[in-house]
Order: sequence, then C-alpha cells, then structure tokens
Amino acid sequence: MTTPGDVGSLLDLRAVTKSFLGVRVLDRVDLDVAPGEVHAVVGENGAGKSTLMKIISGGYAPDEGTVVFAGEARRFRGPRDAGRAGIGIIHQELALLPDRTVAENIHLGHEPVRRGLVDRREMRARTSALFASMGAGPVPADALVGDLGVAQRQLVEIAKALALDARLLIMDEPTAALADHEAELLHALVRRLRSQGIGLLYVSHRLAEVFALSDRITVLKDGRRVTTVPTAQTTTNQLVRHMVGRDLSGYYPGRADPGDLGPVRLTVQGGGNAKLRGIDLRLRAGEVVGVGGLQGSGRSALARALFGVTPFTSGVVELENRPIRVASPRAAMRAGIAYVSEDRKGEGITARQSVLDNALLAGRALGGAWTGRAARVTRMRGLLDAVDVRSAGTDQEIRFLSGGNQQKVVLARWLALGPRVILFDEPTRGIDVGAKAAVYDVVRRLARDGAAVLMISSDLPELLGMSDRIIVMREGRIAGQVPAGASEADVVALAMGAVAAT
Amino acid sequence: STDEPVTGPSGGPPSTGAGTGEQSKFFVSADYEAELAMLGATATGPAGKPWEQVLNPTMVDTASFKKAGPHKICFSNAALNNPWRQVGFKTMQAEVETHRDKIAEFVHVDAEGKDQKQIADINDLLGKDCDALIVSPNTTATLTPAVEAACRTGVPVIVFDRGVDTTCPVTYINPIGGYGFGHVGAEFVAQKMKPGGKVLALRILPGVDVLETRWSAAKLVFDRAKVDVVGVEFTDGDPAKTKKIVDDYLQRYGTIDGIWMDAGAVAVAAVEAFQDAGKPVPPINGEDQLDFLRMWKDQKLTAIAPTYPTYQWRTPIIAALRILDGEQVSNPWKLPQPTITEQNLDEYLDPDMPPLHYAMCGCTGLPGYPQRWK
Amino acid sequence: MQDTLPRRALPVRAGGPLPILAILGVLLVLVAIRQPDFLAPASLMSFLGRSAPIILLAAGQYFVIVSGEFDLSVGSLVTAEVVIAARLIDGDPDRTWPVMALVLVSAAFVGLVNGLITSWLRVPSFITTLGMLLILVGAVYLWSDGSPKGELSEQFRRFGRRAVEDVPVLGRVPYALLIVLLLAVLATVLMRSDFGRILVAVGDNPRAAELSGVRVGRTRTIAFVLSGCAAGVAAILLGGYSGVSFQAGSGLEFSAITAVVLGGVALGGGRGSVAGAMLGALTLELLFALMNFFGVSGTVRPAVQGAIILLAVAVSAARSPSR
Amino acid sequence: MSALSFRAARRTVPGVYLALVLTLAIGWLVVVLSGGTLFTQATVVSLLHVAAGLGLVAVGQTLVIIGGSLDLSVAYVVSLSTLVAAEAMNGSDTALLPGVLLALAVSAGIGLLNGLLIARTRIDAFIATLGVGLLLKGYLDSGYDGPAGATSPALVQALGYQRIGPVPMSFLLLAAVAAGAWLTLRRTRFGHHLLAVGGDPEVARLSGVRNDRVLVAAHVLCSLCAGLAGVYLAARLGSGAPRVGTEGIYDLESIAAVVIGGTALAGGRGGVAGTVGGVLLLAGLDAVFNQLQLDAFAKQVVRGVVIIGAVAVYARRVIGKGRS
Ligand SMILES: Nc1ncnc2c1ncn2[C@@H]1O[C@H](COP(=O)(O)OP(=O)(O)OP(=O)(O)O)[C@@H](O)[C@H]1O
Ligand SMILES: Nc1ncnc2c1ncn2[C@@H]1O[C@H](COP(=O)(O)OP(=O)(O)OP(=O)(O)O)[C@@H](O)[C@H]1O
Ligand SMILES: O[C@@H]1[C@@H](O)[C@H](O)OC[C@H]1O
Ligand SMILES: [Mg+2]
Ligand SMILES: [Mg+2]
Repeated sequence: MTTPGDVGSLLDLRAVTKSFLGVRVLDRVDLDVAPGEVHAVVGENGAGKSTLMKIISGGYAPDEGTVVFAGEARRFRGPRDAGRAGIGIIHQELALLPDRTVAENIHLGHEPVRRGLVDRREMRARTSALFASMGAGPVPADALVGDLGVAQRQLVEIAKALALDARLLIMDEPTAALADHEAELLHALVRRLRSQGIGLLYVSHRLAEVFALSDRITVLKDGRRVTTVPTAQTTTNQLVRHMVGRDLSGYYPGRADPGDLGPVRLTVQGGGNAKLRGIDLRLRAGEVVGVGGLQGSGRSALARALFGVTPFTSGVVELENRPIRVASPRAAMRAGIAYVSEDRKGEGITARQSVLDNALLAGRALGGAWTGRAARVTRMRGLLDAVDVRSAGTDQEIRFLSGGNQQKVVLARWLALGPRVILFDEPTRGIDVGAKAAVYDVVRRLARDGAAVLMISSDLPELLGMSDRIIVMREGRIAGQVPAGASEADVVALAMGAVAAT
Repeated sequence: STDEPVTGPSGGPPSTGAGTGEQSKFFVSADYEAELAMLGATATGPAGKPWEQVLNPTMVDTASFKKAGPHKICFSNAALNNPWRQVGFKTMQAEVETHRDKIAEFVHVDAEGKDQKQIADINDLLGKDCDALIVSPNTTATLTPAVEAACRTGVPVIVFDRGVDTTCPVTYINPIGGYGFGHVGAEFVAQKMKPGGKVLALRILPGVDVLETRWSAAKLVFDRAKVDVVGVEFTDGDPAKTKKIVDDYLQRYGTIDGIWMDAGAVAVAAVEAFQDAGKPVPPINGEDQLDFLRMWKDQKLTAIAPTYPTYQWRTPIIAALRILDGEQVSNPWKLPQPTITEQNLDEYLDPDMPPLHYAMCGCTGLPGYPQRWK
Repeated sequence: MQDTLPRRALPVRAGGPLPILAILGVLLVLVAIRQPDFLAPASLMSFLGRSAPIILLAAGQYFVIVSGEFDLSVGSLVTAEVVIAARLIDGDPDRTWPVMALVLVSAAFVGLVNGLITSWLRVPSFITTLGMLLILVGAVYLWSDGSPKGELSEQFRRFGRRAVEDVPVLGRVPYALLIVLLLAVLATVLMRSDFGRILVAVGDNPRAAELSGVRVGRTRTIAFVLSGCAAGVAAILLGGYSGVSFQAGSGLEFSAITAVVLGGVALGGGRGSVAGAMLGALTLELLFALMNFFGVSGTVRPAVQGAIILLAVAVSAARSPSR
Repeated sequence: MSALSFRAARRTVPGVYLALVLTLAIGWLVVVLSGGTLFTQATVVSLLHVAAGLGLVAVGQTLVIIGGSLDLSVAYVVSLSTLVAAEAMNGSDTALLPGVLLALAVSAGIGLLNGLLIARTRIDAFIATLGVGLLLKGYLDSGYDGPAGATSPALVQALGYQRIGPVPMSFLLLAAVAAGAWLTLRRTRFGHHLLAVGGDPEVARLSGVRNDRVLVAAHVLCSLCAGLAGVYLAARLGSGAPRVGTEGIYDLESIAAVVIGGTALAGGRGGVAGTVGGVLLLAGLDAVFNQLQLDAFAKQVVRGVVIIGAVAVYARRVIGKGRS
C-alpha cells in the first residue's frame, strides 16, 4: 500500500471530512494521485465517491481536512478556482444545458475570446478537435445538447472536461451511459492522457475496466477509506469484500420457492412508446423480478410506462387478467400499482414537509373517506416504526433525514396502500448498508404478502441476490432473461448485446 | 428632419411667493391675486350658459384660421381615468353632436395618463389634417414642447383644463382655477371650525398644477387664520385609503375639527370615517359630485362645494368652431366657477343621476340627456 | 447564484409564524409606547375590521403561493367585483343577496380560469394573472364606460362597515372582523386537512406529488379558485368599507404578496403557514398605522415600507437553509 | 437530434414577428375599411417613439429574465433617471454629457443594489426589486411634486425629436441598444454565462461561472437600460418627470413585452430580438386602436388576451417538442 503524501504526488488529500445536514458522508479520507497515474475509486452506491470528487474539483468545500494540489495547499472557492488550477471533472450526473449548443456547453466558463467577443469559429474548431482527439464520431458542434441522446451527451461531458487542459482529470462513472465501443474509445483516451503525464481519478462500478485501466485502487465504504492498493496486487473478490465489508451470503433475504408464486398479476404484450419497443412481460404474485441493463437501456422507462408516467402508446396491459389503461400515475395507483422512483430527491420526497406528511402523501392523494383519517395517521406511525425509520420524530422535515431513512419513509408511503404490483427503481441508490438490508426485507415481505415486485437495480450483486429471475434490457427492448442463481457475467453479456442465454 | 419645438422646452413657472416663504413652486402670486379677484367678477355672455360666458375677456383675432366647413376636429385627451373626466368627455361628445352640420369628424385619442403617449398622440394627430386641435394636457411642463410643436404647424390649438407653459395656443380655456377652488374651501372650513382647531388636508396626488394651486391657496388661508394643519395626506383618490387615513388621524388626535380637500372624489369616504368612528363630522369641503351633495343634504353637514365645473368640456368645441369661423375668442377664456352652498344646494341635487355624476356638467340640455351620463 | 452547500439545520421549523409574531410584537410595543390609546378596544376593533380585506387577500394569495404559483389578478378582481356589484345593485336593497352571491361565484370563476390557463395551457401563472389583471380592469372599465355606475345598498355595505354593537369589553365588533376570524379558522382547518397538506406538497415538489397520485393541476386550480373567492369576500368587505370606486383594489395584489412573504411563506411554494400569511398582512397594516402615529409623511412611507420589507425578508433568508 | 433540427430551431424568426405582421395587416385592413389610414408618416413616427421608450426598458428586462431573475423597480428607475438628467442639465447644453452620465450612474447604482440583494442576500427577485421600487417611490414622492429640471435643448433636439425620415433617433438608439444586447448575449462571455445561469444555476456554477457576478451585472445592465429610457424620456418631455415611469407602467409592460417575445420567464431561453418584436406588437396595437379610436379599455383587454395567448402558444410548442 502506498502511503499518502508521497513526494511528487499531484494531488494529496488528508483527512477530508464532509457532512450533509448532520450526516457524515466522508470521514477523514486520505487519497493521493501521482502524475501519469490512473487512480480508481470504487465503492458501493452512496459510499461518498462523488462527494469526494466534488470536493477535489471545488464543487463542495470540505468541512475538515486539507487538499494539496501540485504541492500547494488549496482551498478552492469554487469549481472555477479548481478548473484554473488544472483540475477537470466529468460529473456523474450530466452537467449540461439542454438549450445551449454542444460547443457552448463545452466551453462554458472558459469561452475563447477574440477582440472581446466569443470566438465561435474557434469554439467550433476546438470542439471538433476535441472529439477527434477522443476518437469519437462527429458530434455537431452547433447542435443543441437537448437534441442529443444520452451517450452523445456523455461524450460532450467528457469533451467539456478535456477542454480545460487539466493536469488532473476526474471521471465519475464516465462509461455508465456508454455502449461497449464507445467505452473502448474512452479507455484509449484514458491511456493516452496517462501517457501525457496527466493524473486521473476514475470512479466506476465496472470492475473489469477498473482492473484494465488503473494503477491503484482506493475503496470507499460508508464515507471511509477502506484501503488503497496497487491494482496488480488485488483481485475482484478481495475488492468486493472490501466494498461490501462482509460476506454476501445472508445479506439478502431468502428467495421465493416456486410454490410460493401466486397467480399472474400483471402482463404486458407488445408494449411500446417513444423509448420502449415490443415489451412482453408477466409478473406473478409473490415473485421479485429483477431488471438489469446498462444505464439508458430503458429500465426506468419500463417502470415509468407501467406506472403511467410516460404510458405505453401501443400494446396491451392486463392487471389480474383484466385489460387496464394506465394513463397516469393516479390511474396506476387506483389499479393497485406502486412506484418508487430512482430519483428520490426529485421525484420521491417533498423535502420540506414532515416525515408523516411525506408518508401520507399517496394515501391523501387518493383521498376517500373523511372518516378514519385519525386511524390512518395512527396506522402510518406504526408502519414507519415497522420499517424502522430513524428520525427526531414524525414532525421532522424529511430533508434532515439520511437517504436511507428517507427511502424507508417512501416505502412506508406505498406499503400503506397495499399495492398488488410494486415497481422499485434503484431502491437502494445512495443509502447505507443497514438501510439497504431493511429495504431488502421490505421488498421480500411485500412479495410474500402476495405483491408482484419489479425491481430495477444497477448494483449487480444486489440484483442477483434479490431477484427470483432477472430480465435484462437493452436499447428499449427486453434483451433476455436469466434465472435466479445466474452470474454477473450472464447479465452483463445480455446487457452488452450477447444473444439471450435462456 | 425634426419635430422639435423652436422655442425649446421651458421649465416650471417661476416661484415667486412673496411673503409666503413656504409655498411650493406652483404658487404664482400674480395668478393667485387675479383668480381671487375673478371670484367676485361678473361674467359676460349668454345668461344660463356659463360654458359660453367669459370672465374678464381679452379677445384675440382668429381671422387667419377661418376655413370653410364642415370641419375635422381632433382631441388629444390626457386620460379618461376618473368620473370627472368621464362626465366631461360625454358632455363634450354631446356638444359635438349639436354641431353635426359643422363638424364632419371628431377624432379623440386617449393618452391613458401617459405623458409619453400623449406627446406621440399629438404628433400622430398632426399628420391627420385636423382643422383644429384640442388638447387636455396630462402634465403641464412635459406636454409644453408637444403643444408648441403643434402650434407651429399652423393648426389652431385649443388647450383646456390643465394648462401648458406657453402662450402659443389660440386660447386656453378653464374655469377660474385652483386658487379660487382652494381658497373658497379653506375660507369656509377656517371660519366654521372651532378657533384654534385641527385641520386635516386630504389631497389626491402631488404634481398636478390645478391641484397644487388649490392647496397653495388653502395653505395661505390656513396660515393667515393660524389654523393648526395637523396633516397633509395623499389619498390617490382611493376611498378605502381615505377612510383609513382619517381613522388614523382620529386615533392620533382624538378629534379633527375641519377637513379640507383638493378634490371632492373621496369626500364621502372622509365623512363616513367620522360617522363610523362615532364622531361628529366637522366642517368640510367637497366638490359637485352628487354622492357628496346628497350626503350633505341628508346628514345636514356643515359643508361647501367649490367646483371645477365639467361644463368646461363643452367650451373647447364651441371655441374651435368660432375660431374656424374667424370669430374672435377670448384668450385666456376664463369660465365662471360657481360654489355650491347650503343656500343653493337644492338646485343641484338631481335624484335621477348616478352618485358619481357631477352636478355642474351643464349637460341637461344636451342631446341624449340623461341616459348618456348614466 | 448561490452555493448549494446546505447550511446547518435550524432548531426552529422554517416557515413557521414565529418570526412574524416577533415583528408584530415589536410593532405592538412601539405602538404601545407612542400611542397607547390605540390598543384600547374601540380603536383596536376598528383597526382589525378595516384590515380584514387585506388579511383575506393574503390568505387567498397564500393558497396560490404555497402551491408554487402567483396571483397578480386579485387587486383588479376586487375592483371589478365592487364595480359590478354597484352597478347591479344600483341602490336597490332587494338585490343585495343575489348580487353578493354573484360576486362570490364570479370571483371563484375568475380563479378557475386562472387555474385552468396555468395548469392546462402551461402558461406561467405570473403571466396568466398579469393578463387577467389587464383583462379585468379593461373589461370592467369598458362595461361601465370608464366610471363606476350605480350604488351599493346599505345592506351590502354593512358587512364591511358596520359592527355588532355593545359587546362587553370590546364594544363594537366589526362584522368584517367576525368574517375574517371565521374564514381564518376555516383556512387553518383546510390547511390541516388532506387537501391542505397536498397543496403544500405540490408547491414543495410537484413531480413527487404527481408520482404519488396527486392531481397537481387540479390542486393548483383549486388554490386559484380559493384566491378568487378570497378576493370576492374582500371585495364585499372593501366595497362595504369605503363604497364603490375604481381604486377599490388597485395595488392590493402586491400588498398581499408582500404580506405573504413577510409571513414567512416562500415564493416558489412548499413552505409557510396560512396563519403566518394573515399575520403578515396584519403586520403590514400595523406598520402603516404606526408610521402615521410617528408622523411619517405620507410620501416617505413607501420608502420606510420598502426598507422594512427588505430587512425582514433578508433576515429570514439568511436564517433559512438554502434550497 | 440532428444538426438539421437544431438549425431550424435557432433560425426561426421569433413567433412574435408573425403575430406583429398579422396584427398590423389586420389592423391596416380594418382601419382602411373604416375609412382611415394606418401608415401615415405621423403614425409611424408616433409608434416608433412609443416603442423606443418601452423597448429600452424591455431590452434590459430581457437580460435579467434570461438570467432567471426579474426587475419590478424599472418604472421608478425610469422616473428617477429623467429627474437626475434634467436637474443636472438644468437647461444647459454644456451639462448634457455630465447629466446623461450622472443619470446612468445613478441607475447603475440601483441595479447594483438590486443585484446584490438578490445574489448575495438571496432575497427573491420579486420581493427584492419590489422593495427597492418602494424605496425609490418614497424618494420620488417626497422629493418631487411635479416635473423638475430642464433637459438640455440639444438633447431634446437630438434624442427627443430628431428623426431620419420616419425613424426617430430614439428608435435608432433602441436599435443600437438592442443590437448591443443581442451581441452581448450571443457573443460575449458574460452573455453565455447569463444564459447558463438562467438555464441551470448549478450547472453554471459547476462549470466555473461566477453566478453572483453574472446576476449582479445583468441587474446593473437592466437598470442602465431603464436609465437610458429615462434619459430619452427627459429629452422627449423637456424636463424630469417623477411619475413618467409608473404612468407608463414600464414594469409590467416590459415584462409582458419580454414574454410575448418568447423569452421564458423561468430563464435560460430567449433573446432581445423577440423582445423588440413584443414591443413593436404592443406599440402596433396602440397605433391600431388609436386609429380606430377604440377605447383604451378595450385595448387593455386585447393586451391581456395577447399576452396570455402568446405564452400559451410558446408553452404548447415546448410541450410538443418535449413529447416528440
Ligand atoms: N447535496 C447533498 N445533500 C445531502 N446529501 C447528499 C448530497 N450529496 C450526496 N449526499 C449523500 O451523501 C452520500 C454519498 O453520496 P455520493 O453521491 O458521494 O455517493 P457515491 O459514492 O458517488 O454513490 P454512487 O455510486 O451512487 O454514485 C449519499 O448518502 C448521498 O445521499
Ligand atoms: N431528462 C432527460 N432528458 C433526456 N433524456 C433522458 C432524460 N432522463 C432520462 N433520459 C434518458 O432516456 C433514456 C431511457 O431512460 P431510462 O431512465 O429508462 O434508462 P435506464 O436504463 O433506467 O437508465 P438509468 O440507469 O439511468 O436509470 C436513457 O438514455 C436516459 O438516460
Ligand atoms: O383632470 C383633473 C381631474 O382628474 C381632477 O379630478 O380635477 C381636476 C382636473 O384637472
Ligand atoms: Mg456517485
Ligand atoms: Mg433508471
């Protein structure tokens, strides 16, 4: 293991600590990057990787600890400061303006100027040169980013970071939205940058590429640095153990026995809309059906179609053998369908309302009897206890809760409705291990109580551990299905375009 | 090319306020004296038609404007945004109707209370081959350049109601004016109230000359009578605001012994504030609006109503036709400005007209009466 | 514009009526020092009565603002209703009740139109209600030839003008005060009901609300209808208080919004209480009375008002954690 | 997704110009049928003068709205600027330049105050500029009871009345300012940053834009535009006019012109070309209504409908685009 603070390191973090709303997200993290090194950072969802990257690139200020860059202790006042110092970042969430062109987005904050005016020809030229240097296909410099697909947007994001001529480049899950050949381009680019002496911080969940690209790997877990190892001296299994922190067996509740499965709850035939084509699906009572696939493969689109957010425009949906039209979330809820969005902050919670108000939201929205409202509140308090929500009280504003506890409140909201079909989209994204276990229990309990569960997850171990069977999506279609007990490789193969295995 | 007035713009009237150090720049001593003198003068002209009468006439020659009819008469109006102007404008339209043979077209443009728009409106009208241009300016100083520009095109220009700072129009028509109005009201209040009492002055808004002169004359009266003016407040012509202000003053001083107003529009609200607070209504002045006159009668108020009669809206049409006939007209054309007192109150009470109608419209004989004004 | 670093959590729940109560308290102390008689029942009652319309408008505006929208049309709606009522009643007491019903129904209808345009045509409410402001003022002027016609009956006016006499201790208790108290209780109950909680949730995060089955457009439309109704009642009280005029409601939309913000309600929605909004209106009215007691000249008052608003809002903006 | 669809989107003439042409065509037809003429030189001059005043304010308003902010104090800034200019000039040509500069400096100062309140104190723009507006109103009401000062005759001549054919200098000034604002938005760093801040402040910040400065600068420019409108009005009126801004309802009208011109009230999208179109549309309605001698009140109703209708059309388009 390399000790942090080696002489000649480009970046040197010491004891960096950060809390959000009282929750400690990073806890005395040390990290260093040498010039010409690819340093990978891995860890479970919510381990604090992105937060750490944002601290390095000036997006957040650390609460405690020091950032030494190029031998100088720095306190960046903002991303601009860090950018000037030579730190570029490709954000995990796309930080692009849909109403502006590719060239304008790439050069935002450092537009080339000639005679006082933004030099658009230069911007176009640089854009083309950047894409050429990335070996990417042509992305029109004058296209509006809003008109581009996600993979292309990811390329724009990468170009944007490269445009800065950074000495340290941070890539936070840069390949998440990329197809294989595009990811390959990126890998080549990473190698080229490394050979130019640029330091790279590379965050990824794709362990294969981590091993293929990196010189050293740092594992974060629950905001702490577990270890930093030279890539050559470790294995996938060791890494996973570091990341998860315990044996995976026993972590997930038991699967359903074939005998536990009840009648077919939901079927879709030939379902399609702008993002989906030819969806055929059957969910039975009592089973947890996992949904795998790469980012942008249409997993969320599937859940959102089933829940009526962006409904199917073709095909037939039947609930308990009766055709239904799910034109809106409300219609879906009336039919007994529930949906836990992947975007908890944007779509799940009303941040400034109390825990109780958040939990009661769906029940209230469906309305109904004026009588029994007190009983509903009492029942909800019980439910919140049952899913083990930890808060200062049900009157506390939900934004002050940790992500895991927020998620439990959202779960309680839906449990109260007794759904017959429940759609989970990344239900454990950004929540801690303990909370995850609680969520898994809830998911399994729902199935045992007779609900049909569809669970989307980008976390392969989780997907494999929880699902009774897994359908895998690619480019808006169902690429195939794998049974319980399949391997990660089976899922990835399908997701990446291999022929269906079953 | 340019539309610029040759003379250039002129500032506000010079402030000469001999012996009245505190007066606003709107106070012009000579005008004040002249107006007070006019209050006692007798008008020349046909009896019973005050809108054709003139006080202290000084006739000007208009032969150069003589023109064969029928005519196109254009009117740039400051605004139609209060009952006084609405009543006046209807009266003007009715007056136009009585001259159908002589007026082929009457063009009216409403500036909506915007100086900038009225300047543009006047310019626009100048391109329309008007035979005569009537202007009721929105603001005295700022409309002056536009009126001057109009004069220079050779069209006969007639200004009425609020004035301009130029003598270029053929005539300027209005009643005696603000000093007279303000003086009459203030004299009455000062006399009738208990000596040494407190007066509240309620004003609509600052900056309009005909209203500013009312206040400056009133102030002179109160200064001389050593009346304690406890407040000068602007009401925006809003009755709710008026009531709140009066209510607050009643809170603050326990009692108010006189109310002076620069316009009658919110007089009823002021009276109601006393009634609602259970206090006696002190001597007060209003205007010739019917709601106030009725209340005065019903509640037996100690009141007076100086006026700024709306019949003045008839006169510009009459003047325009005379000018186009080459007849002499007076410049300035000062109209009589009667005061309604307890003695003649009954003459002006008309139960059939709406409460916001102005009694001095001089419109009873005009076509469409009374329906047009309802 | 602002950094997104969340600040330290506050012990006090943000958006509660505590800060506005503090400001109100300070103003009351100043009044007590300067003009103690003002706090005597008689004048206090009359003050509360005459403040009723703006308090109601603040409550109505609250519903709209807390759901994440604006209603700029309430002032001109008040004017329109007063003018319409005067013309239709035309001094005839027998028409009082039907016209009053009409005032309420038509005001609710205007709110409905605002709501439908905003949520169905997706026109930002700032624009919808700005357009409505112009339309209402223009239409009512057009209809009445530019000056109000007719007359309100004494029966109509009593709600805004008269009082229950000879109440022990308090003396005269204005009807307007009773009405506002009743409606305040109703509003508070409403905000504690499912609908109220949903309304705030919609303002906080419309996406999350929609995905929980809330009919966001419908909810917001109801908020506009409530604002319209509040304007209708305010028109009855204001017309009653001061009679018919074209000034009846002018500028009240801005006063109402200011009051709501002073009361701790966030523009953009999702935070604040209806009690706070109404207290904000009361505070604003008390501020005006206070300026009078201190003899602040009428023309300087807007400046004092502006300074105090900026100060109060700046202080609460500094205290509340960023979004 | 293609570059083609992008080009189409960018080159589209703002829809408001179609509405403008339609309005003027229909107006012209109606006026002619009722026996009048719409496009006399005098009418055009008047129309352009009205457009110049509102246009200057609206161009500034466009900048802050694009940045996701709003300025409700512009009407008072306009009034104040007429007074500062006219009083400083006091009828003398030698004081012309200092007068203009002083008026602009005072205006910029108010913009700075607005910007700092919004960016630093984090008061909502609506309340911040409403509050600053009240401060100014208090100053104006207590300091002035009517027109004051006298504009330099040379300025009156040049900016207030001079014209080239039917085009007043003031309109050329507007054209110049609009062109400057257009260039600023499209071709300067500041413009790019402003669009970014209005589009998504977090993205802008992460990209190294100093959001605070950008927003403050936008407010300063907005007030400068209002101040320039004040200078023009001082030239037009010959003196300072303490209520000219509020009489002209420049606050709400400028916002209306901006949104009619297709700029999103939420920020990040739009431009001055549309705003100028919006201003011309409002002024064109004025002209048509004037010629037809229709009530100002009817015009008010039409304006309300046009404002809502225009934005409804834009909203429809955006939805349509999003769904396709
Ligand atoms: N702005 C914020 N406010 C509050 N909490 C935050 C904020 N940003 C991140 N968090 C929380 O901090 C924790 C770490 O988040 P972070 O995004 O750094 O994780 P990550 O390791 O990047 O996860 P992933 O693999 O899912 O991207 C999470 O619990 C998250 O919910
Ligand atoms: N606001 C947006 N604008 C444009 N495209 C979007 C937007 N949100 C999502 N997308 C993209 O639409 C496509 C289908 O989305 P979907 O969310 O179904 O994919 P997914 O497989 O669930 O991806 P993820 O792992 O990110 O949830 C993806 O490429 C997705 O990233
Ligand atoms: O136009 C003025 C009118 O508004 C006021 O009521 O009386 C005097 C007039 O000059
Ligand atoms: Mg991350
Ligand atoms: Mg997804």
